Amino acid sequence: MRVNVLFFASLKEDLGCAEIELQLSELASRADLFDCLTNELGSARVAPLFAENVSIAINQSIEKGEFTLQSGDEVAFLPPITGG
Amino acid sequence: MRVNVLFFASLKEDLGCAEIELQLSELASRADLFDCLTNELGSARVAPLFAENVSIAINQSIEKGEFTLQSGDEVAFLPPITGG
Amino acid sequence: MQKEDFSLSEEYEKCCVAAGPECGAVATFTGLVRQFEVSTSVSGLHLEHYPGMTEKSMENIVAKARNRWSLQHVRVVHRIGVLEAGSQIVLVIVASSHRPDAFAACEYIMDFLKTEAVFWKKEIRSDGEIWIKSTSHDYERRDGWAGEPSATVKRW
Amino acid sequence: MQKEDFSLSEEYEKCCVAAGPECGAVATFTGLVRQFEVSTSVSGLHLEHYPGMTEKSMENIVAKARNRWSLQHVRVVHRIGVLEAGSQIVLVIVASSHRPDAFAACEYIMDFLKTEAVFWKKEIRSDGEIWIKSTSHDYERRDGWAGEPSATVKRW
Repeated sequence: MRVNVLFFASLKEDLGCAEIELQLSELASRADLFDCLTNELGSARVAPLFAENVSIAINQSIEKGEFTLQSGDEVAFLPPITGG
Repeated sequence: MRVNVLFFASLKEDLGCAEIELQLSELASRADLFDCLTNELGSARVAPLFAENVSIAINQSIEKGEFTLQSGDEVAFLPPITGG
Repeated sequence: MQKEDFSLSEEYEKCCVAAGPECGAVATFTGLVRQFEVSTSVSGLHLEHYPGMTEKSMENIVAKARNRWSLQHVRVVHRIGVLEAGSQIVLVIVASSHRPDAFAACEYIMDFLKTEAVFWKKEIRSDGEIWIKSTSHDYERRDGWAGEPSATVKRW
Repeated sequence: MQKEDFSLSEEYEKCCVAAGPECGAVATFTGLVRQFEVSTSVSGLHLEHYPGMTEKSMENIVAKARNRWSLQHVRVVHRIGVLEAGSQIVLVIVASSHRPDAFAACEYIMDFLKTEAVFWKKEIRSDGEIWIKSTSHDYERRDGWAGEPSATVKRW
């Protein structure tokens, strides 16, 4: 299945891209997502995504624990928000 | 000496006047002021001035205790202020 | 102090110019004549002041706020006379580098205006005219500012 | 959410109309891009958002404020993109029957916008561009709103 992954703010700059489309197996887990990103972008480039203060949003809701992805999900990596 | 006395808000309405000029002796006290007002306006009319929550300002400064008046002083009777 | 209405927009423009490039926060408060008090309809408000003493009382409140916070600009406009329901009564604008100072000073000035500024208000109601009294809540709010600022932010 | 500038004056007029005859208090807050941060000159701010999620985060903050206080009108306008020093960033307008609710809700909304609204800010400085971080002070202010309102008014 195809899943769209978005990067914001400093992560967008660190990774040098705002968006990537991944090919994942059905019900891919958090670990599957990170593996696939590492394969696509290389381990040096994805390092900032592993930082403790980076949040993951699935379909615009923060997911702190485990999750499984479904086709068409929108995944986003968010650095700490700094507010309005 | 002549002293100008002002009445504000509800006191102005109760007494039916905004301002009265009194003829007082030099260094007239708080008691002299009330005596003179009673003579001029009658005891019924001045009764509201004796209320505990009425303040007296001499030259635009509240005077809570005793005072002596001097020629040209501006005396004002103020009901409790209700603010802006 | 003025009989005429004021313009928030004009005062805000002036404030931004006066406050300069270090200004990051502008808090404003506008008080209006409410048309209803509890179940009584109010057609207007009569605001009386003591020329000279009222100005002094307001300058004193602003000076205390300027002394307590770091402010770039403060402006208080107060109307007097007869004001219809819906009219603007009072405007406070405060500019500061930082949000907490702007909010605190604006609220402080309003709390002291309500208790220490020399004004008397009469409501013009459907059932007659009545001089209104300060509420104990107004005094509690003012007294909440007593003492030194503490390190902890406390709300209510 | 908009790239364009906003007008305090227009939003205030709309607020007074929308709030109706029981409105007695309008509090506003405008945040501006400061030209200096400590000793560094700032020429502008870049504000990034997450379309959809940012709007939801702001609606959630306003809903919490409306739930907590009795408010007649609330409006939040937030700009995005590159904003020069001196530009307006954010506007919050709150109308209520009474002053304490208007002030508290306006400050509450700003405190939560600063910590929970989905925005990222980059300062464009003379010495380069830098993504800014929330300060612990912002979180303390937000956490000051936790719990039930107490009977006593506490200030700082």
